[in-house]
Amino acid sequence: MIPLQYYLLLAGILFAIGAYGIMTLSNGIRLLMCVELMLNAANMNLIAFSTHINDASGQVFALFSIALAAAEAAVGFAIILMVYRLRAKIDIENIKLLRW
Amino acid sequence: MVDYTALLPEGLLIVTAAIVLLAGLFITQKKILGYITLVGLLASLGLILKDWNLTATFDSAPFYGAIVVDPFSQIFGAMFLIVGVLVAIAALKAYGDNPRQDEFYSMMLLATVGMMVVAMSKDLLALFIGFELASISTYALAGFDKRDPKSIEAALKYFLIGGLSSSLMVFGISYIYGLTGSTNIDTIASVFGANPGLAATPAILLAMVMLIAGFGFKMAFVPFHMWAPDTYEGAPSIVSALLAAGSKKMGFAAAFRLFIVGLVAMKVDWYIAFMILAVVTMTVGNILAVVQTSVKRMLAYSSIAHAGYIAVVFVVVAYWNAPDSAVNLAVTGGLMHAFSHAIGKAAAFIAVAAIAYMILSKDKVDDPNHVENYDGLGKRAPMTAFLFALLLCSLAGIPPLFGFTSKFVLFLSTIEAGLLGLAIICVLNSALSVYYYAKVVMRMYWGEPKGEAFVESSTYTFVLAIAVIALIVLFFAPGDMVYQWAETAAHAVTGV
Amino acid sequence: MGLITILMLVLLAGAILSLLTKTTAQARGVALVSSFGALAISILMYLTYDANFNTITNYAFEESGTWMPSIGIGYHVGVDGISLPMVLLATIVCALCAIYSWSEGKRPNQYFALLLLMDLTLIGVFVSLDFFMFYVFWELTLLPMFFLIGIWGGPRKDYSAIKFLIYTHIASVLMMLGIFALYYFHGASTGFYTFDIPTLVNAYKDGILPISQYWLDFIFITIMFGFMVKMPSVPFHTWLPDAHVEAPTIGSIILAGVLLKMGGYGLFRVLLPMMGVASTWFIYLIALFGLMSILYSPFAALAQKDLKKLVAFSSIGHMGFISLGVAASVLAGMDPARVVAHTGAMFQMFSHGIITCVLFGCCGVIEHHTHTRIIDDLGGLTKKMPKLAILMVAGFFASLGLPLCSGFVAEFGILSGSYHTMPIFVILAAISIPFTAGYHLWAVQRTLFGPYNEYLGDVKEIKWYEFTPLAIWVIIFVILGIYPAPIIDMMQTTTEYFLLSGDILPIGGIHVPPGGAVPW
Amino acid sequence: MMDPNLTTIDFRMYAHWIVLLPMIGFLLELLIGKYWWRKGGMFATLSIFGSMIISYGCLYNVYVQHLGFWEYSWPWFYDGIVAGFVVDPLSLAMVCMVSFVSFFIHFYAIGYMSHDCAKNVYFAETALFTGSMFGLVLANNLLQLFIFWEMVGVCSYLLIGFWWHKPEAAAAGKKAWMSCAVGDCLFLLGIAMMYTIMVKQGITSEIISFNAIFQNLEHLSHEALFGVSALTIICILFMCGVLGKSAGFPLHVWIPDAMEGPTTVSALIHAATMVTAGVYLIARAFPIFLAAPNALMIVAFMGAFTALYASTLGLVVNDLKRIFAYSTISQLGYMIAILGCGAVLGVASVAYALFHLVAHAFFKALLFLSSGSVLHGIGNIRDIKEMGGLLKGMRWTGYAMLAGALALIAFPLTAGYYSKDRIIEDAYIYATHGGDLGYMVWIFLVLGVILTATYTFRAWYLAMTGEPRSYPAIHPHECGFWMKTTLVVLSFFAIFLGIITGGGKDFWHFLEETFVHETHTATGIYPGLNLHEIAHLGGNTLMHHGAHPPSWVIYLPLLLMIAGLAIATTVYYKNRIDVSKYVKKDNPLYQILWNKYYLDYLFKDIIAEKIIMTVFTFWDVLDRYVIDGVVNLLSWITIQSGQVSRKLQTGIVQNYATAVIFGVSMLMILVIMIRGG
Repeated sequence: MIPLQYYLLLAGILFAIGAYGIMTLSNGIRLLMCVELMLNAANMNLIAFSTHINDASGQVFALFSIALAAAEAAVGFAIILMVYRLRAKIDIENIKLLRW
Repeated sequence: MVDYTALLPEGLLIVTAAIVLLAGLFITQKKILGYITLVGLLASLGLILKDWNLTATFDSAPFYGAIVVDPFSQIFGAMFLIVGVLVAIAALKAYGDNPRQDEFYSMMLLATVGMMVVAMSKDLLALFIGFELASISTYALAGFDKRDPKSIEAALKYFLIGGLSSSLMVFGISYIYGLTGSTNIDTIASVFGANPGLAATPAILLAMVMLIAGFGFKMAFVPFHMWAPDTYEGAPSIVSALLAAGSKKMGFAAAFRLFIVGLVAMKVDWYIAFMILAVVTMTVGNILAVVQTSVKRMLAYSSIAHAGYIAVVFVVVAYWNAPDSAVNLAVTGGLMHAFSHAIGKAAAFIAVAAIAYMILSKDKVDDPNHVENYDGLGKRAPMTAFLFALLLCSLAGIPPLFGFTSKFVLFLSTIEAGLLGLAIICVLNSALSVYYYAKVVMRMYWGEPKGEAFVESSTYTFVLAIAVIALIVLFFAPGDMVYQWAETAAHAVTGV
Repeated sequence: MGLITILMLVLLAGAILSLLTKTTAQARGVALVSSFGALAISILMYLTYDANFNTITNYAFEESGTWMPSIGIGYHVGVDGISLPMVLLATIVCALCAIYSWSEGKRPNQYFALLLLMDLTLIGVFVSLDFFMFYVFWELTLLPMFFLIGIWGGPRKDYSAIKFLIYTHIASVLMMLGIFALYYFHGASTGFYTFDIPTLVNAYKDGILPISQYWLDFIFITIMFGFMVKMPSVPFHTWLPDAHVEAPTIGSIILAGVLLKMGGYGLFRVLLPMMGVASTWFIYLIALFGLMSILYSPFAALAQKDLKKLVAFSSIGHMGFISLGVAASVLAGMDPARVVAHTGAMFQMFSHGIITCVLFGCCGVIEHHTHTRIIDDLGGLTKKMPKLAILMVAGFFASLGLPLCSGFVAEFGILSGSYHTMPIFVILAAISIPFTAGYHLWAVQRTLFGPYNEYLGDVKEIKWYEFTPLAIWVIIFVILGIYPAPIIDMMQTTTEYFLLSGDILPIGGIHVPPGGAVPW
Repeated sequence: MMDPNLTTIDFRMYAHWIVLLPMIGFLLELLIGKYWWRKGGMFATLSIFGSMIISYGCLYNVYVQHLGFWEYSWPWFYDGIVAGFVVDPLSLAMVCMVSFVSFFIHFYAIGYMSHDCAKNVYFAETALFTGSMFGLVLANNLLQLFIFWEMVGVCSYLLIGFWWHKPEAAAAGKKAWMSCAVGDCLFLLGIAMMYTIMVKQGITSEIISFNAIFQNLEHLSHEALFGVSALTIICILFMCGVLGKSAGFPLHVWIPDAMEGPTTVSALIHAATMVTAGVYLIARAFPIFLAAPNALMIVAFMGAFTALYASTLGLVVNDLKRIFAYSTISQLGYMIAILGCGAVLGVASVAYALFHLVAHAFFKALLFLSSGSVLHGIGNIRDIKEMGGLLKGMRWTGYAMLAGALALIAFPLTAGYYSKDRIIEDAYIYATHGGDLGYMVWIFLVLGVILTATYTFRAWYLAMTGEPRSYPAIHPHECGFWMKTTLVVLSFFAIFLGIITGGGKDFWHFLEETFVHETHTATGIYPGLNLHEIAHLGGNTLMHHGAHPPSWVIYLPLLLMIAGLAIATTVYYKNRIDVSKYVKKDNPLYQILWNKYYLDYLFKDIIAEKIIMTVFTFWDVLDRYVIDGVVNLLSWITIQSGQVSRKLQTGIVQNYATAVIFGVSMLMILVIMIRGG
C-alpha cells in the first residue's frame, strides 16, 4: 500500500504547481486550469485521508467538491467568454481597468 | 424525528428562486418577478423574525447534524435577508427594464440561500457547499452587466481569486479532516480537546492559515483583499451591495463557527494571525480609502476596514487573558457591527447606484462614481444626499445611528479584554475613517452644483429611507433588542 | 416627563420643523419660537432650582429610564450647580444667535435647523448623567458645527472643517477608551455593569476598582485628553483658530461660547472626583496645560493679522484659567481659598461664554459690513459704526479682564484662590495680563480708532438684529460683573459640596507627598 | 463722642451714592444725553454736583459735627469679598477734592467742549471716571480699590483717545494702559498674595478689607515668601501698581503722551485725580507699608528720584501741556517721597502727602485748564515756541496761569508753599532721624525745587510775554463764561488754600486722625491700631515728638525757588543769556534730556517693537509650523502613505493571487515565529 505521505506530497506538489501557475500565467483559461489543479490537489488529499482513516465523508466531500468545481468552471468559462467578446483576447495582464 | 420546519425560510427562498427562474422563461412582464422575489424574501425574513428571541438550538438536527438552526444562524439569516430585501427593492428600479432580470433575481436568491446555509452549517461540507453556492452566484452577478468591461473585469478578478481561495480552503479542510477524522465542527473541537498535542502540529497550522486565507478572501482581509476594491467598483452597484453586505458577512459567519467553536484549541495561533490581520486590514483599508477618488471604491476600502474591526472579535476571543464577559461581548459586538455594517453598507452602495443613475441621466461624465460628480448633491438631490450622509455617519460610527452602538460595543470588548494597544489602533482608525466619509459629505453639501436638480427615484429613496430608519430605530431601540439577540447568538457560538 | 426632556424635545422639534420650511422668515420664526422656548424652560429651571438639593446622587430635575439595560446604558439626566448655568448659557447664546442671524439668506432652513441641533446637543452634553449619552451628545456636537463651518464658512472651510472634525474626534474616541475601562472595571468588580456617570465616578473615587495604578492613570489620562483637546489646551489647540477663522459668525459664537465649555464641564463633572485617586502629577499636568494656554495665547494672538483669529487665541487663554483654577483648587490647602479658586473656574466658564459671544459677534459685524477682517485693512470704524464701537470696546475690555465685567470676577477668584497651592503658576499667569491687555488694545486701536480707511467705502451702521443680541450679552456680562450672585451663588454651593463635603474630594484637598508631584 | 444730631442728615449713610450718582449720570449721558440740554453735559455735571453735596455733607458730619468715622459693607461675590465704603479723614479729603475739582472741570468743559460733536460721550466718560474715582477712594478693601483702580484706567484710556481719529491719540491711550497694566498685574498679584496670607490667618469675613489687614499685621508680618517678608513683597507689588498709575519712574512714560487727550481730561485725570490714586493707595495702606521691612525705603527713593528726574525733563520740552505733565510727575514724586519718609514721621507723612495732593490738584488743574484756554484761544497750538505775548490778548487766562505757576513753584503764601516746603523740611527730619536713605531724599527734593521754578516760568514767560511768534498768537481770543468762572475759582484755591487751612495745620490734624485708634473728635474705625507697634514690625522707629529742622533748611527751598525764578526771568524774560548755544543737537546733555533719557526709545523701539515683536513673530512660526506642523505632517504622512501604497493595487489579477499566496506564507511564518518565541 502506498503510504499516505506520498499522496500528500503529490497533492502538495500539485497545489504548488497550481499556485505557481496562477501567479505567473496570463492566459485566462490557463489560470482557470491552475485553479482546478489546486482544487484537485485538495480533493486528492481528502480522498487519501478518507481511505487512510477509513471514513467515507472525505470522499463525499471530494465528490461535492468536484461537482462544485464543475459549476465554478462553468461560470468561469462564461466570464472568460465575455472577456473574449469584449476584448478579443483573454490575456489577463492587460485587463486592468480597475486598479489603484 | 428530524424536523425540517426550521429550514422553512431557506426552503422558501429556494422555491422562490426556482419559480422566478422558471417563470422568467415564459412571461414577458418580468418586473413582476422582482415582486415575487421580494415577497419570498420578506416571507422568509418574517419566518426568521418570528423566532427572533430563540434562545436555544432547535432540537432537530437536519442532515445528520450538518445543519443547525440556532440564534447565531437566525441573526445572520436575518442580516442576509435584510440585505436581500434592500437589494431586491433596488433591483426593481435598477433592472426593472432588463430582459435578463429573472436571472438576477434567482441568482440573488440562491446567493442568499448559500449565505444562510453557511451561517447554519455545523459541518465543513455544508459550509463549503453554502460557500460555493453563494460564491458562484455572485461571480455571475458581478458580471451581470455583460456589456460593461468593468463589470466583466470585476467578475473575472472575483472569480479567479475566489477560485484560488476555495482551493486554499478545501486544502485546509482536507488537512483538518485528515488529522481529526471528521468534518463536523463539534467533533473537530472534541478531538482537539482530547488530543492537546494535535493543535501544535505544523500541518494543522498550515490548515488553519489556509482556512483563514479562504475565509479571509470573503471577509476581505489584507492581503487577501485585493480583488475586493476592483470587484466592488466594477460590479453593478447593487451587486456590490450584496457582496459587501452579504457575502462578506458570510465569511464572518463561517469563520466565527469554525474558529471559535471548532479550532478553539489552537486559539493562541489564530490570536497571532488575527491580531496581525485585524491591525493591517483596518489600517490599510482606511489609509487607502482616504486617497480614493471614486466613491464606490472608497466604500469598498471602507468595507475592508470594517472587516478589520470585526476581525478584532477573533483577537479578543482568542486572547488568553480575556474574561468570559469580554469574549461574549466581543462576539456580540462583532455580530452587531456586522449587522449595522450590512445594512449601512448595502444601503450605501444602493445610494451610490441611485446617484450614479441620476448623474448619468443629466450629466455627461465618464465615471459617475467619481467624487467630483457628487458636488452639490445636497441641492440637486436633497433626499438621497441626506440619506446617504446619514448612512455614511452610521459607517463612520457617529451617533445617533446603529453603526455607533455596534462600534461602541465592539471596541468596549477590546478594553474589557485588556487589549489596550489594539483598542487604541481601532479607535484611531475609526477616527481616521471619519475623514473620507466626511469628504463625501463635504462634496455633497458644500460643493457647487454642476447642473440643475435631479428627479429622485422614489424606489431608491424608499430603500435608503428604510435602511436609515432601521439604523436610527435600532440605535434608540428600547430594551436593546438587537443587543440581546446578538448576545444570545454569541452564547450559541462561544458556549460561555 | 421632566423639564430637561421637554427642553430637548422642544429643540428637536424646532430643528425638524425648521428643516421643512422654505423661506428665511419661516425658518427664523420656527427657530425663534423653539430657541426662546428652550430659553424660557431653562430660565424656569433656573428659577425653581434649589441650590441645596445637590449631592452626587441627587440631581435637580433628575430623570432616569432604561435604554439598553444589558450593558447598563440608561437615560439619565439631571443638573446641578455646574451644569445648570451651562444649560442656561447654551440656551441664552443660542436664542440670541437666532436673532443675530435674522437675515440669513443662504439655505435658511438648514441653517436654523443646525443652530437648534447645536443647542440640543450641547445641552445634551451638559445634562447627561450617563456616559453613553454623554458620549453620544459629545460626538453629536461635531456634526452641526461641521456643517455650519462647511456650508456657511470662509474660503478654507474644507481644511478647517475637516481638521475640526478629525482632531476633536480623535480626542473623543480616546476618551471613549477611558470610559470603557472605567465601565468594565467597575462592572467586573461589582458585577453591576453600568454607564451611569455618578456611579462610575464614585467607584473610581472610592478606590473600589480592583486595578493597578497603571489602569487608573490610563482612565484618567484618556478622559483628560478628550477634555483638553476640546477646551482646547495648548498644545492641542491648533484646530480652534482654523475653525474660527472659517466658521460663520454664529458658528464661532457657539463654538467659543458653548462648545469649548464642554471640555471645562467635563473637568468638573468627571475628572474632578478622580483627581484624588489618579496620580497626583496629573493635577500639575492639568495646571501646566492651563498655564501654557494662558501664556501662549497672548503671544500667538499678537502675531495674528486676522481679527477673528486673534479673538480665537484669546479664548484659548481664557480657557486656560479654568484648568489652572480647577487644578489648584483640589490640592490640599486653605478651604476658603480653594472654594474661591474653584468657584472662579466655574464662573469663568459662564463668563467667558458670554463675553466671547460679543467678541465674535463684533468680528462678524465687521466682516459683514466691511467684507474684511484683516486688522491692517480696518481702521477708524468708529466714524461709521459708533454703536459697534461701544459694544466692541465693552467686549474687548471685558475680555482683557476689566473689573465690573464678569471675566474679572472669575479671573480674580482663580488667581487669588490658586496662589496658596500653586504660587509659581499664578505668578506666571499674572504676567500674561499685560500681554493680554496689549493685544486686545492693539486690536481695538487698529480697528476702531485712527483715521478711517477710505478704501472700505461707505460702511453702514450695525443692524438692529446684530445690535440687540450683542447689547444683551454686554448687559449680561456687566450685570454679572457687578453682581455675580445670581450665577455664582449656585456655583458656590456646588463648589462647597465638591470640595468640602468629602463626597467628591478628600476633605482638606489632595495631599501631594514631597516629590510626589513629578512622575520621575 | 457726641450724640448725632438727629435733625441734620447723616450723609455718611449715603456715601455709596457718591459713587452711584455719577454712574447713573454716565448711563443717562450715554443713552439720552445727546437729546438734552446743549447735547450733553447736564447729567454728568449735575450728578457730580450731587456727589459733591454728599461729600461735603459727610465732611460736615465728621469735621464739624464730630459724628465719627463710618465704615459699612455688603457681601459681594466670593465669601469674604465685600463692597464696602469707608468715611474717614483720608477718604473725605479725597472725595471732597475730587468732587470739587471734577465738578468745576465739568463746568469748564461745558464751554471747552461746546463744539465737539460727541459731547455726550465725553461727559459720559468723565462721569464714569469721576464715579470710579469715588469708588476707589471710598473703598474699604483692596479688591474694590483695585476694581475702581482699573475702571479709572479705562476711563483714562478712553478719554486720552477721545479724539480717536488722531492716530497719536489712540496710540497714547494704548501706551497709557500698557504702562499701567504692567503695574496693575503686579498689584493684582500683590492682592492675591495678601488674600492668601490673610486666609492663612483664618480670616473669613472681609478678608482683604484694610481694617482686617491692619488688625492682623502682627501675624502677617511673620509670613515669608521665598525667604523674604511677605509684606515687603506685597508692598513692592503694590508699589509697582503705584508707579504705573501715579507715573513713577520708570512707568511714567505714558503721561506726556496722554496730553493728546482733551485738556480738560489732562486736568481732571492726569493732574488732579487719577494719577494721585497711587499716592492715595500708599496712604490708605500706610500701616501695611509701615509694617513691611524696607518697603517705605523703596517708596521714598522711587518718589524722590521721580521728582528730580521728571523736573530735568521739564526743562527742555516745548509742548506747553507736556511741561505741566512732567511737573505733575515731579510733584507726585514729592508726595510719594514724603510717604516713604513715613518710616520715621509716621502718620504725619500721610497728612503732608495728602495736603500736597489736594493743593496740587487745585493748582495743577488750574495750570492745565488755563493752558487749555490758551489752546482754545490760539487754535490748538501747543508749542511754546509759537506762542508769546499772549497775556495781552487773554488776561484772565494769563493771570490764572500765573497763579497756578506761583503755587507750583511754592511761592510764599500760595498753597504750594505750605504744602511743598513742609515736605522738604520733613524730608530733612527724616534724614536726621535715621531714615534709611539718609539725606538722599532731601537732596533730590531740594534740587527739584530750583528746576521746577525754572521750567515753570520758562513756560509762562515764553507763552505769555514777549512778542507773538506765530500768526494765531497775534490775535488770541479769550475764553467764555464757563471757563472763566472755573479759572477764577481754581485760582482762588491755588493761592489761598494754605491760608484757609491755617497754613495747612487744620488739614494735617484732621488727616492724622485717620490711623489713630481714639481721636479727639470721634472713635477711629481701626480699633487697636497702634502705628508705633506696627512700625516695629517693619523694623522702623517712629519719632515720638515733633522736631524742627534748622532754619537754613526752612529757607533753603525758598532761596532755591527764587534762584530758579531768577534764572527763568533772566533767560526767558529779559533775554540776557542766549541759551541757543547750549540748546543744540550736539550737546550731549541736551540730547539725553531731549530724548527723555532714551527711556521711550528703550520701551517702545527696543522692548515693544524689536524684542516683543520678534518674539511674536517667532511664536507665530512656532504655532503655525511646529505645533500645527505636527498635526499637518501626520495627515500628510497618512495621505502620502495611501498614495504610495495604492500603487500596489496594480489591477493585474496574477499580482492579487501572488498577494494571497504571499499572505498565506507570511502568516504561516509570522505565526510560527511569534509563537515559537
